[in-house]
Amino acid sequence: MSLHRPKPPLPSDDTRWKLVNATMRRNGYADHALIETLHSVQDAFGFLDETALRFVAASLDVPLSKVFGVATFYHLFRLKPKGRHTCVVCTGTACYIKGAGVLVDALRAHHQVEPGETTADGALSVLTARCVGACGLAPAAVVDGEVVGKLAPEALLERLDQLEHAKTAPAPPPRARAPA
Amino acid sequence: MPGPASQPKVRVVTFRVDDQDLSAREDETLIEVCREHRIPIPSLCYLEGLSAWGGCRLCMVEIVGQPRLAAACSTRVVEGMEVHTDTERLRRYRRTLVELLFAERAHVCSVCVSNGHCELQTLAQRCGVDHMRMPRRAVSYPVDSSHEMFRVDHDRCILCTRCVRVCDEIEGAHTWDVMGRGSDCRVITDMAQPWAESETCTSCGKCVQVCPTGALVKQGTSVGEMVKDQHFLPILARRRHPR
Amino acid sequence: MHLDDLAEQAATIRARDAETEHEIRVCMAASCQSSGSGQVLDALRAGVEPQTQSCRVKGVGCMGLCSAGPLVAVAAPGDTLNASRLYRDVAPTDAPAILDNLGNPEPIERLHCPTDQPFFTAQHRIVLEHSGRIDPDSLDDAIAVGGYSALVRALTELTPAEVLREVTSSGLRGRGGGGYPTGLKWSTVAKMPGGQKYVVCNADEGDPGAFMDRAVLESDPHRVIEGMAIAGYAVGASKGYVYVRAEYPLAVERLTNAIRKAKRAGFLGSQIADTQFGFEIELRLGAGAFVCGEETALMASIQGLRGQPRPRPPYPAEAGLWGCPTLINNVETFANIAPIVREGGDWFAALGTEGSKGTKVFALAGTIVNTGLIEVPMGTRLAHIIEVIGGGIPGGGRVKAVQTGGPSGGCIPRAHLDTPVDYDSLKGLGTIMGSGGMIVMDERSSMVDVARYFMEFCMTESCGKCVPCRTGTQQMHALLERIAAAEAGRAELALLEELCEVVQATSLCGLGQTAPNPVLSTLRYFRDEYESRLVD
Amino acid sequence: MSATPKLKVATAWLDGCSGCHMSLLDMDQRLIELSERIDIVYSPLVDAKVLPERVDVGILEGSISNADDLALARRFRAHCRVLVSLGDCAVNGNVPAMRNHFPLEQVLARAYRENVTLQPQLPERGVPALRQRVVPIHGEVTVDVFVPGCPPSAEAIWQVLVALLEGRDPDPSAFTRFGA
Repeated sequence: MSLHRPKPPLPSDDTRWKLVNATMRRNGYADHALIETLHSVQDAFGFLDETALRFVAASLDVPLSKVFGVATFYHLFRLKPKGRHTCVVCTGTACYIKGAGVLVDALRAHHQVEPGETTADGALSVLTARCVGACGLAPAAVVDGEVVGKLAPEALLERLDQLEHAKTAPAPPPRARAPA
Repeated sequence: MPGPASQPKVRVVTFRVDDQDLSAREDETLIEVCREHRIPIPSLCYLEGLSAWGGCRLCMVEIVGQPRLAAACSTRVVEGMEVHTDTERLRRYRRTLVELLFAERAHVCSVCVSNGHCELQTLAQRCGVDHMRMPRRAVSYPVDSSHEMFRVDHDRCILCTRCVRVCDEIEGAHTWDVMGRGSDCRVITDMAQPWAESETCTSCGKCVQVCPTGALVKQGTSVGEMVKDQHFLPILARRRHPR
Repeated sequence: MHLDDLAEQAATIRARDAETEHEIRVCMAASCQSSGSGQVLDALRAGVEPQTQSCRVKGVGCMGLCSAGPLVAVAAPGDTLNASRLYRDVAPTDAPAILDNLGNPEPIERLHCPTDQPFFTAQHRIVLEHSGRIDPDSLDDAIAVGGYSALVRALTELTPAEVLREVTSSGLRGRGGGGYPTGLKWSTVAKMPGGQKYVVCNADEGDPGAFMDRAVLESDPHRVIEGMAIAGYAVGASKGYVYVRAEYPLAVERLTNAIRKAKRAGFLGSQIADTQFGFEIELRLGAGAFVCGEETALMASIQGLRGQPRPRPPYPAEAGLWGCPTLINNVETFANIAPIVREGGDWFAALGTEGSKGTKVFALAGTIVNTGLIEVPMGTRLAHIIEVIGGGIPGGGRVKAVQTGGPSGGCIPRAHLDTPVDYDSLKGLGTIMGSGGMIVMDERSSMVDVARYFMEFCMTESCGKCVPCRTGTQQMHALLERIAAAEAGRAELALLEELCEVVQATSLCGLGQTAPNPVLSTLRYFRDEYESRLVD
Repeated sequence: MSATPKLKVATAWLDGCSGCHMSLLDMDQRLIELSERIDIVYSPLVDAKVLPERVDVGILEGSISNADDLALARRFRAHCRVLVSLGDCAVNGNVPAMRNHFPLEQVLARAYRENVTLQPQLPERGVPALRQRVVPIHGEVTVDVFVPGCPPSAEAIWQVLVALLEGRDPDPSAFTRFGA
């Protein structure tokens, strides 16, 4: 028995949806491409919102609850937008032994932000990671994609302050809205 | 006028469970055989008619010659195997597992609509759990009473996923799934929205009937009034998936 | 393609390379890149432009001594790492000096990092034999050092059964942690009836403090591809997946690149080396879940599901991906295959100890002078690794314990540092080989705190499927917090031990079954640290 | 019978509804039999106001929710050879512990301000201070026998007392359970 399965229309004319669609097409719209597709949504939009999850679910013919279950199982997937800058503190064993906890405490005290959260002004997202593989540089953090190692808390805070003052990093593009 | 079905060759094996000689088809699991012979093996996630999940670990048994314990729900019988289902060690482990479950969420039996008809509560008594040695985890979840017929109380959920499996395997709706990870897992309908807003739920109520605790219940029931009826399950399972 | 053609191609490349007098190799693996090796490479390239023929600057993979990065090696083409002149902590501004000094018999003193020190000479490199020598993005470089010759030899000169025999006789055991005999695993998959089979490379290196697989993928990706293709030939699989952590973008990039190039050159695809054997490799990215290193969870993740383990049996070898027979090995295991086929199983079996053959790559980290990646024969004494190769504790302090096996392992106290490192000796000490993370701790480290750290890890990484792991790790963590804060009494320590036993015995998968190990091992050797904090 | 000295029993209710004590009284004529074998030396049910130095069996109903509860539980532990947690509140916190889902300030505000129309105010004098979290008895002091139930039946209490009188380990699970 094969029932007709219509492909849903793209949520909007934002060209980034085409990237998402391309990933699904490359995988023959198979249900096992779900994680790949969510990666591609996150690469394109920065996070996974309800519109995107529903679009992916419909395109791959995967139940909504399953898509949501997968999206929330993996720690790398974000359901909320990121801040303008991100700081990922490595909490792997080597970094832990060499004081990753102090870095997290410093961020908490100075920026009033818990790991996994974004500051109220949307400037900074603080995350922790289980080993970024830079154990030789412990304690390390990844600031806007760049690994900085052998960090004292003051050095990390200073580096983050520079980011915000320089305003060089482009803000992530605004999230595309579906046409009303 | 069906002809003789071409049965795949399935051997019958003999083995021993708690000093009782038994025989069964080699594609049967230990728990199936034990239930058939009324050898009590506790379980909260296993339910005849649903796929095995292997999550509650209460059905662990000892198999002579094997260093590790085996979950009876996911272990097939083997010729000559010798199984112990009720040793002092197993009883101790089961007590601890039940304690851990009680301590994980706010299972307050005295004010539960399933009081007196709850598998977790019954099991605690059977295992001799009269208190929890560990403190209760300090979390609470909202109750979703949005559905006009049913209610979900996550504080009473033990994450056995019977609801997820019955919805997927028997009803075919796959409204339920599990979100999150670890102790933060939660059963969800569709995109974790209120149950009433689910686009896929057929309101069939199977999830409520298979739920072992007071997590999924009918609206309008008071303390102790929620009695579950699961007789439909093996019947539907046979109709849906003929062997 | 014949083996001769490939050898000829390799010779041609080597001859072309040999026209260059000096080869300047800049480490472009993740750790050195983090220290700015990219800018060093640019500066050297910019400086070398006018000289063309006499000098070639190339980015290479990991040279091992990560704590001294960025590392730059000056060598003659084809030289090994140890034969090269190595510079440490190189800054872009050092480029002119390095280039000016090329012809000088004496190295630049202030940058020099002698390669005759034990860190380099005491190693035995098989998996890492080409790491730090070749450009991981260059197929030519790989071919020049013999890349894909083992694959072509296997396809054209050996039957699958003969390949199996070599792998079995090598005594190679899985390098992912469990130490299951690789030959046995392969034979099981090979014996399954024909039809679709899969080969999966587990590159979900999740142990905090372990970066061996990452270094191999970043330094010599073709070697892993070659190992997988040989495995596919031996077991009768035509499709492979590499499941790699998304946290390793550089490894993903280089692997993607390598797969594309291998395919274009005919080492992947259909009719490889003009035989009937075809093999495709697809990359699948993880998304941040430690439990996906467990093989059944990994397969669930490849299939687009929540990474939750399922009961075994059936084992993946019988029913794995989409119910088909599936061979799962880790990166380092596959990286050992080409040399085994090349040199023979007996050659490999001559290395190491009775029960543990070959070499093992370790990631040395923690409180130690030489942080980085090393490869030593199985059976090397721990003390030798830490004191001689690792250079001991900075400032001459005393080692208190060495943690191996990550969250599934345990701490080895100073008194046992004389133990040879092999699967069985480590098991006897209450820890495991694991994937090769080795964290050194000095007297300042609190063992209760180490146990608490790993328990927190297991708690947040528990998938939530089975009760003992989901709730047990959470309760054990709470107890460890109370003990660490000197709030717990004797009864709570007893409860902790009871929970360790229950979680170990009843958990569904390896993550849960081994989660109590860090507690049990620190209790075994450092019980006084727990007891001194009890209140009653 | 009278040759053996009577068992000295003390009881108290902490944060509970006194239902467990009512269940104790539900023993009907067995109370007479009991009175020949035990002496209630301290209890809300009798006049004695001083906890004797040496008590054989202490029975506590209710959970530990305020400073007075804790003090009394500690006194019972110090004076009683065998300490019995009677009923679900004592054994696992039961209904009183449901307030643990909320911060204490919210609980007080709800009870004494939001739901009060006439002169809403927090009581400060003459009442013991509430503790941040409600815990079962064994959350603070060591307990020897646990009798779950809400309330445990008179039969269950009888069986436990008889076992203690006869010097046996009671097996409450044979007669009662959580929520019974």
